Amino acid sequence: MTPLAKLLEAALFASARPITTEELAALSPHESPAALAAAIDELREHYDVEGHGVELQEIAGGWQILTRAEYTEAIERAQLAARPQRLSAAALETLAIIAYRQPISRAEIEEIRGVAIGGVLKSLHERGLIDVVGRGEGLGRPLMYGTTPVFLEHFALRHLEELPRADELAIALRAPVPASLSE
Amino acid sequence: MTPLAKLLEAALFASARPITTEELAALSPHESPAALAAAIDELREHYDVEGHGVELQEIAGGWQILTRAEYTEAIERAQLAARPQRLSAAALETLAIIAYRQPISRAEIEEIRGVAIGGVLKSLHERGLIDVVGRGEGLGRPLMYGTTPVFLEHFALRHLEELPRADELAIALRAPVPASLSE
Amino acid sequence: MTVYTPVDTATSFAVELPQFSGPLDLLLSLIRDEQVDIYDIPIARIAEQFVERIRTLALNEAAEYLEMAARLLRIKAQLLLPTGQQEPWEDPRAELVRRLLEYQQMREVVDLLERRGEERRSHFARAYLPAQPAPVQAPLALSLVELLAAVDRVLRAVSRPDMHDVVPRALDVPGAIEIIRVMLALRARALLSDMIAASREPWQVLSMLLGLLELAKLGELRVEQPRPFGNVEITSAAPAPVPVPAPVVRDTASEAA
Repeated sequence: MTPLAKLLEAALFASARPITTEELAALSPHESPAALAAAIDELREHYDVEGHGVELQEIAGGWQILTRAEYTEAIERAQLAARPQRLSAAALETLAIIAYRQPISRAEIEEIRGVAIGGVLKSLHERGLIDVVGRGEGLGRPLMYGTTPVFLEHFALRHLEELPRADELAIALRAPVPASLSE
Repeated sequence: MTPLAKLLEAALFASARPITTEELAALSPHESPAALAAAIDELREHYDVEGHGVELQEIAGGWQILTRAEYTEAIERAQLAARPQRLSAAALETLAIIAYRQPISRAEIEEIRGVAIGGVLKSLHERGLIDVVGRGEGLGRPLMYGTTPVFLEHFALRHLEELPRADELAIALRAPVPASLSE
Repeated sequence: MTVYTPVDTATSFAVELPQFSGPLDLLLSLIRDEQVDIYDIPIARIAEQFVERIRTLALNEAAEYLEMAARLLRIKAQLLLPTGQQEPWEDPRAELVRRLLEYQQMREVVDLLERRGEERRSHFARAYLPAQPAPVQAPLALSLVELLAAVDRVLRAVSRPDMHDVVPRALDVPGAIEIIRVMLALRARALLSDMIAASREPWQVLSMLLGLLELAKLGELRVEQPRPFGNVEITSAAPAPVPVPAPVVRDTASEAA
């Protein structure tokens, strides 16, 4: 491996979270962006071609080394690491709404879900998946919520735009009865 | 690399602590101790011969993959350079409330901000900007927070009274505002 | 002293059932099971089945499901009203259809997130982070102007005459009355605590109380408290069938004929 690829590997190994491209660039300020991109490619290919137990993934605007999926079961069985808990259905619904409608208030989320969301917002906030991004207009100036980089990490998304656009979903909101739906 | 070496690499990467040889054996119970020792050697040699940014070390009776010493300095330097630490909006507002209302309890801050402040107090405390200055009266005798000398130093204030009074704020804020605030 | 505790109420308040995450979910599943066109929902049939399902699933004590039942019955009633031939007529189902589609779209995103989350869960991140000897902190980028701007934000957020956020919602007494009627039609007798879920907003609780008083005044129900601090019992006062659910049955009969 080239010295730059080795440096990147050392930095990525030292972090539990993705490292952004800017942060990687700061490791060796004299290198051109092209050299950096080449070194990232080199490292990724090395892991894939040489057959390593880990792989390089592009997540949340940066890069992260993760173990390969095929070893997860054995590692968990040997109790050397545990998978994080799944999010509840209520938490996933709330996240889905926030991801597409941010910034959005609690009342608006409840309106779409059709149920009171109780402690879900608090626990999503505690897990760092959402954050208060401002206050809405209007009476009461409600807190407005949005997703965080941790949200992208949790779902291994490169960026929010990786989610399909609303009109690309199978059930795009069409207006087949335009007169009645155009309120 | 052999499948066993890859499994070892994944497990060592995923584990929060060094792993003993016995624990590694639990990963793949059918393998003989000799095969296991060979896989450990294989992984160590791979890192050394191929020239990786990390190395396999035996520490405290267990195995661990560690960043090579020659890269740690560059990584630390880059982390500082890439992340000139800024306070989040939540932290700023909490600090503002403490500055003007000290001594003040966590519950009182949360009431003013309208949201739980979670880890914000902790990070302000770690930054040395606030400290516990006593205990309040009343139920549970809550911890009371106030600003520190570091806080004053940071803003080059001689004493707290140099902060504009709340009713002078409008004037203070009319002073030319740096670009960072015009979002 | 023995304190009266309505144990049965606490346990019977089954709000969340694993297979349905809310009234919209239940409604969508009915629409799928019946294979009806979401843009042309046979409201009478679906409303009847909705009421039936929440009864069998013991969801008929959850206010959210009752609200939906009341909404469906209201739409059905509106559809039965004679409409002027010439006037532009807004389909009373339109808002419901919009909400159902919006909900369905969100469910699609949930499936996507679930897949992605599961994929990510099958990889481990680096967990061993060697303790750094006295972590060096980056210099703090923070100016006095930023601090003062934060003070200003806080002041603007709290400087309304009273420190509490004004609840921006008006009371909805007619809505509460409909829920109470549906509930009494389903159960004939109910406890106040059933009608007021713990997580309800104050305006909803108030609406419910005012609705109860209003109906008591009209003689539609009786409100009793058997012992001091005991749970308030609400019983239907009308020996005749309560008006709201009756049309469901009649209407279904005519639909089936």
